[in-house]
Amino acid sequence: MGALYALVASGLSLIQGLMNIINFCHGDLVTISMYTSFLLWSVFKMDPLVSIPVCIIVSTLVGIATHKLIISQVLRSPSSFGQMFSTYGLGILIASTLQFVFTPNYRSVLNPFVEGSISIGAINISKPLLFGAVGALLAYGLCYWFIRRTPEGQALQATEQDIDAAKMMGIDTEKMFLLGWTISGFCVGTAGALLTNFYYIHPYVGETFSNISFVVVTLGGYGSFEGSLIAGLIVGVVETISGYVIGPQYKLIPVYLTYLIVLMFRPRGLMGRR
Amino acid sequence: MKDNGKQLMNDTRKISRGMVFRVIGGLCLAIFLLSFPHIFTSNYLRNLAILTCMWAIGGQAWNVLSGYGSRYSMGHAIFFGLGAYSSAVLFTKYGISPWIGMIIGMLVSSSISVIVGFPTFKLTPAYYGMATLGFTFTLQAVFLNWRWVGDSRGVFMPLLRKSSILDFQFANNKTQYYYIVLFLLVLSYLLVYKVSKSKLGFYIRAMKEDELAAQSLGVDVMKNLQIVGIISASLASVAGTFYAQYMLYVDPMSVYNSITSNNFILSATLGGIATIAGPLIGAIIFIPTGELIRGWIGGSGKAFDQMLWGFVIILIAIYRPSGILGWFKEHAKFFSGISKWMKEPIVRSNHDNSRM
Amino acid sequence: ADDTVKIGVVYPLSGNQALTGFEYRAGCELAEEIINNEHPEWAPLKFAETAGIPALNGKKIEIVYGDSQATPERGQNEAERLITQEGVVALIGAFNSSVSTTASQVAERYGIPFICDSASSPTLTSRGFQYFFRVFGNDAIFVENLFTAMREEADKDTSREYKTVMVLNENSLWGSDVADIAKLVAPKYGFEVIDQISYPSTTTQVNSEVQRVIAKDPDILFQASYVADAMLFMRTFKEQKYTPKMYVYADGKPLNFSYRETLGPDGWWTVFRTVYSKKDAPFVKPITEDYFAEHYPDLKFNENQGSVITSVQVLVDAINRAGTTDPEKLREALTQTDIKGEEIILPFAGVQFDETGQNILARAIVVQAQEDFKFVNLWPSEMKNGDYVPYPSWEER
Amino acid sequence: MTILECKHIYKKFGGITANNDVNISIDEGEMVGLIGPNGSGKTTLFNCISGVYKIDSGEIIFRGNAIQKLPPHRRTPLGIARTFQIVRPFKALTVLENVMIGSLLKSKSPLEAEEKAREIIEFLGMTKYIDYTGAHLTLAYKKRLEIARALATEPYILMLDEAMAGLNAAETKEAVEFVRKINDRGTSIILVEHVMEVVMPLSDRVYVLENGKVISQGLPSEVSKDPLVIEAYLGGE
Amino acid sequence: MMLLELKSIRVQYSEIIALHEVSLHINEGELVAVIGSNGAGKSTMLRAICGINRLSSGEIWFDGKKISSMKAFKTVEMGISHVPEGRRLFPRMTVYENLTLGAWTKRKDTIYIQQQIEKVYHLFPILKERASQKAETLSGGQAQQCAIGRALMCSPRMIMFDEPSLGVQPNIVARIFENIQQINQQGITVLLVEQNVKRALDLADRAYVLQTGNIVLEGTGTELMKSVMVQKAYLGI
Ligand SMILES: Nc1ncnc2c1ncn2[C@@H]1O[C@H](COP(=O)(O)OP(=O)(O)OP(=O)(O)O)[C@@H](O)[C@H]1O
Ligand SMILES: Nc1ncnc2c1ncn2[C@@H]1O[C@H](COP(=O)(O)OP(=O)(O)OP(=O)(O)O)[C@@H](O)[C@H]1O
Ligand SMILES: CC(C)C[C@H](N)C(=O)O
Ligand SMILES: [Mg+2]
Ligand SMILES: [Mg+2]
Repeated sequence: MGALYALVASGLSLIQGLMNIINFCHGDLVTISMYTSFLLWSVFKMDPLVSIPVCIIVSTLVGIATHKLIISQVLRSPSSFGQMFSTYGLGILIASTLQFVFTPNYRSVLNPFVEGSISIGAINISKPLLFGAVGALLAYGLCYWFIRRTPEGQALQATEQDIDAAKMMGIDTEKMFLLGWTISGFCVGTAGALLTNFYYIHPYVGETFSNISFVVVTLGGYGSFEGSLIAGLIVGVVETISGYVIGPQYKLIPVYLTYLIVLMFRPRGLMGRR
Repeated sequence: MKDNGKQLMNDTRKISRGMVFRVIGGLCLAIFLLSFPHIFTSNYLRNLAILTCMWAIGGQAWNVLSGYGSRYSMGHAIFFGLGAYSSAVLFTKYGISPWIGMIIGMLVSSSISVIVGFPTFKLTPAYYGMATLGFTFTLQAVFLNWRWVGDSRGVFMPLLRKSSILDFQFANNKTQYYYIVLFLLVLSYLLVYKVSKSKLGFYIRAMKEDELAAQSLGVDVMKNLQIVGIISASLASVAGTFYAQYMLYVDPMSVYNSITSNNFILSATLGGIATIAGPLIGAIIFIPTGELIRGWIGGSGKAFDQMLWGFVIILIAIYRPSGILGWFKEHAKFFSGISKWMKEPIVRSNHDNSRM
Repeated sequence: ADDTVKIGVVYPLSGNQALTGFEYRAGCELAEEIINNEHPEWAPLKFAETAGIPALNGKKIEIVYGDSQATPERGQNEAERLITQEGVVALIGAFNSSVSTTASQVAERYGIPFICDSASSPTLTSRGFQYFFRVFGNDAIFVENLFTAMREEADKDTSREYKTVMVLNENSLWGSDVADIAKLVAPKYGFEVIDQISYPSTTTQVNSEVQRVIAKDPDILFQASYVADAMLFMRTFKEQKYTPKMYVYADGKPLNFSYRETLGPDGWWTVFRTVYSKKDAPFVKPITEDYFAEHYPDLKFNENQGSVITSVQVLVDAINRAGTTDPEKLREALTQTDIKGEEIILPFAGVQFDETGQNILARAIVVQAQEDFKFVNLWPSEMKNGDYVPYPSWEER
Repeated sequence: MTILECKHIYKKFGGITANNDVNISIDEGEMVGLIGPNGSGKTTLFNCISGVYKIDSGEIIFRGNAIQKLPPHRRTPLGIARTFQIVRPFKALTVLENVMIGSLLKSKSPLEAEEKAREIIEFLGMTKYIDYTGAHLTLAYKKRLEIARALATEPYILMLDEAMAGLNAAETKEAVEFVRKINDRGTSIILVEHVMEVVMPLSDRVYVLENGKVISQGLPSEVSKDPLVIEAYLGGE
Repeated sequence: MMLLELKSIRVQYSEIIALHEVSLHINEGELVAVIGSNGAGKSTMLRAICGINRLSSGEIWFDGKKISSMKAFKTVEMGISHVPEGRRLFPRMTVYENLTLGAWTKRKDTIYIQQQIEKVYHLFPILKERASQKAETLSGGQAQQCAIGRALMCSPRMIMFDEPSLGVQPNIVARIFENIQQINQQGITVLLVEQNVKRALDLADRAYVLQTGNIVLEGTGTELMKSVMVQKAYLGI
């Protein structure tokens, strides 16, 4: 779970850093991806694992459309509130449209390819969760490699740091924004499809992930890609461990407590920058 | 020198004309607000007006810290909730008047504000935003499990059959609730107005632009941020107290959530951040629109209303990103009188630069 | 002047509980059909044969919807709107106990009857309200019913021993209330509550909760969950290959369409309570299977429709007796409600309110979901139509 | 009388020693030039004096008190003001408001501060731009605004970090004039500039930094002949 | 051959008109200087040429193509490089990364990039020393050198310098000007905006004088140097 948190949060972190906004509709992109996966399953009996690429494409397209139709319109204005405002509205729009199209029923994929659990000694590990974790880590690794090790990744960072200067380098910043949304769509799409394996789907499920992502992004350090991974894992682990140790009803409290303590001593987050 | 004199004269003339508009505008608004419950006798409209005022207070609370000031809060629900809970718990458990509860709520909120602010104020605004958002969920988790404050069940306040200012309850009479919330509204707006014109007001606006530069001019950034934080938290807490006493019920899920915070943010940004009238104007448009859309086409279970609402928000964001007041400012020629009144007197620039 | 009698309802029609609101909405439409049109084939369901309200010369009812989005503030606001703008004569609702709290308080202030068809928190009737009437049972009644049934079945099943109970509840108002009551009444029925876990219903993983259950290994798992989390639990239990000796839901989870679709066989053999069950009454099949299935292919008739229909009937009955929609007279008439069990679709013994406004004839039916979601009534004895099957382990299925 | 004295200032950034045992002192009413190659630690020294950086060791004595432990906002009220090499105007505030932020420090009310600010703005010849927001000024005026703001805090000592860069010769002349006027009013000034035409005529004394060390000091005429300085900084012209 | 031509361009910042009607041209291989006082609109002009600022009217032609409606990155691909006012380095990237990004248009050619970086290091040795330092911690002059280096990375056809000597130590200023000349001699067209008017005019083949958004004077460097108006307004003679 932690790895999935990390994946979702990395996408968020990237977009937020790049656009310098707080993105309220990130969770809803996860929802869209989950519905895509569900739709493919219910119409073509396509397994969620198989539908990962489609989910990526869909969430990327939605991200790009968001950028083209809305964000780039709003970017022109001097105030970044407009951007946040629009992502907030978009979140509502997406969720309610999904409710309209799919009804508010809880959906889930039946009999997916990975199901059940494997036992190692006395411990039963849920296969979908395991798959989710491995898949998320792989996807994360791919993104990481792209951002840190390729010229395009460098250009992406450059755009984030000084957009005008990036233009003067001959970087097509508009493309970079689209690239950012694509990577974010990649993260979200993968996460959504992996989640569908074991999690239920309904129009408002994104909110849960959105909230956790915000916590993870802050914990990891705003704008730090590596931080998101570590923080995501920490949140997942702390949540599970404290569930065992001090009782499940309180499991979120240690998560937030960790978060607050980190904030006290490393206010910039684990790997945050200024 | 000569030039200068002429300009000064010009200025005074402009101001005095602005003053006339201000006075007239202010009077009109005052008369309208005061007579609202008598013009609109429908209790539903009054109810909307009351809620609008409540959110407007919250919006203003957010505006002080995040509009004028530089820390973008995404979790003002924290203070709203603390205000609501303080008065509710004290009233039901110990019969303490909600008015005292309100003050205690302000104190509690202020202390939390200081505690949250201590590590995060040092950092960039985004951190504060994320921290407050995280803290909202923390408080939600804590209150859900805290028996003494009613855990997930929330706090039920007794429905008293007779009106009493002391108990903050008015049997079946919206008018009194309205005047109370209006009173609180006016009070909070006066406070913010004062602040915006004071030394503190100048300092926070400067800090918003550049903290290091402000520091080099002798501004104690931390102290000023903490003070603004306290003011902001207290105001949000007042809105929370009103909420609790008006609903007579508080529960963690509905106060400590991001919807509450977002209502503040949206009211203020829609109206125009860092303006006095902004949050009120934003709330006047934002809150009733949401309710009316739901009232008209909601209830189908098909979420049409929500779709429309989301759409409206996006349109507003695209076409009026600088807020309603920003739009007025852009068209300042037509509205010179009105916008004079809306702007702070000292800012005479026509350039809107509301980047955060 | 108006040619209809308006009735306001408040449900979560959007937001993450919209599904439930949706089900209630279907119930409302059905109720309108029953009251407003002649359906002699549905007799003796009250008001089915007649069109409109007899005492008001066949005046028809019109249901006006309010969307609470499951938040108390919106609920309050919608109640306000329905009463003052729409001029409804009474309110029905509001599923969530928290929303019912604020909405009913608005009604109380205006002196408009509030008929509670779905919220089950006992607190609601303890507030001394005069216009609050709960047709539905409350959790105290339901939990007692469940435990009575559990005791009976436990005694009958000599193959296993049932002693310990573990309570698993979502931590909002409803779940917490159920858990508290369960802990209170368990000893009375000879059960020992060994542990209680509460969790937020929006949780994304329940592994630690499940581990804890496995560690305690109770005989009976007593669970109060919403739909999504209930499904999550069942899946996780399956992954961990764990089964208790008896699996009990504090409400009607297996009746939920999504639940059945999603879990399929994994959801069988659980015991739950409902206030709706296929009664032997003659109108049940025509309404629930023929009519409902035709009009709402997406839904399955369940207690939600049942309780809203009954609530509308109760209200119309009161209007009919009062001969007017004057709120005070209506209240008066409501207090004297006395509807027989066979006139309503819910399997209650009837409807009669005590001085707090609680329907004293409300009760639950305890049911087991057996193979293919065949629902077998276990309790009360006069409705019993099958035997309890001990909860099989995953390997045995 | 000595107004500011820096004793053995050390400041390190990772492996780079930006200030390495720097000793300088400024008398009341004196104008001191501070020159040195790029990266020799001039700005760093300003940051140490104004408190933006905590020094690693050493002592900063201002009017008889050691101030190295005070945070920056506590130093300004004592009478230390500075400008930033990379300008930092309050972009959304007008020139007047920008300056008022400075003048509020020693004023009781915003009104009084406004008056003082207007005076300073006029003194620096920026009245024309009084309603411009900080973002809309050109670089040179942004720099002048920095001076105005700093001056508004009524300092004993003013540290100018390349406040006159980016001006053409004619404008430089004008700027030199008002810097001299400021100095004539009794304010001590430390001046960092790379333009010798500015530093040399203005300064009473000059310090030269290289690699964080003071390599030369004295009268402008002496320093500009110092072979060390020519080698490291001025170049053979 | 005419490489760049501005045809009565007008540029506005909302209501402020920064350039009224500016026309000028630069021939292939020329070194053209633009001088003007503060706020004349020099930087705005450069930004308009490379497509960062949009025109409200007029046209810009480069190498026979109309570029005035092109996106900024396209102009770079066509061979226009820009050393912007205020350096505009990528603050959280190292010097090395900044330089690599300068060669973005040639990102496929790693060998070329390495060669080019070596050249830049040779020109500005300090950059080699600080290759892995984050740009935001460079001193003012170091940053300026890095910015120039970055602009050289893409072997442009025309390079525009916006006050390259600003904040740079005198001996390096000399080197920078030498370098500009060298660059120009290699056949690269240069458009130079400089406040160091004397030096600029010395260097320039031709020069323009920009005053409050209008070109008021044009001529060869020596011609302008002799102009009374230039002497008075810009040389302070
Ligand atoms: N925050 C920092 N982290 C690391 N190194 C730094 C930092 N600030 C400055 N430096 C380094 O310290 C040295 C001194 O820098 P400083 O800015 O004081 O130079 P300067 O004398 O002002 O130069 P210039 O004339 O170019 O402005 C430089 O080598 C610079 O790279
Ligand atoms: N971002 C901006 N927004 C609004 N106005 C601007 C902006 N940038 C510059 N201006 C205005 O445009 C005009 C020209 O500015 P520009 O920076 O081009 O001048 P410049 O000749 O480069 O001056 P300097 O020598 O100071 O660099 C000035 O009046 C300035 O106030
Ligand atoms: C699941 C339901 C029985 C919940 C219940 N109606 C409530 O009080 O919220
Ligand atoms: Mg420097
Ligand atoms: Mg310039």
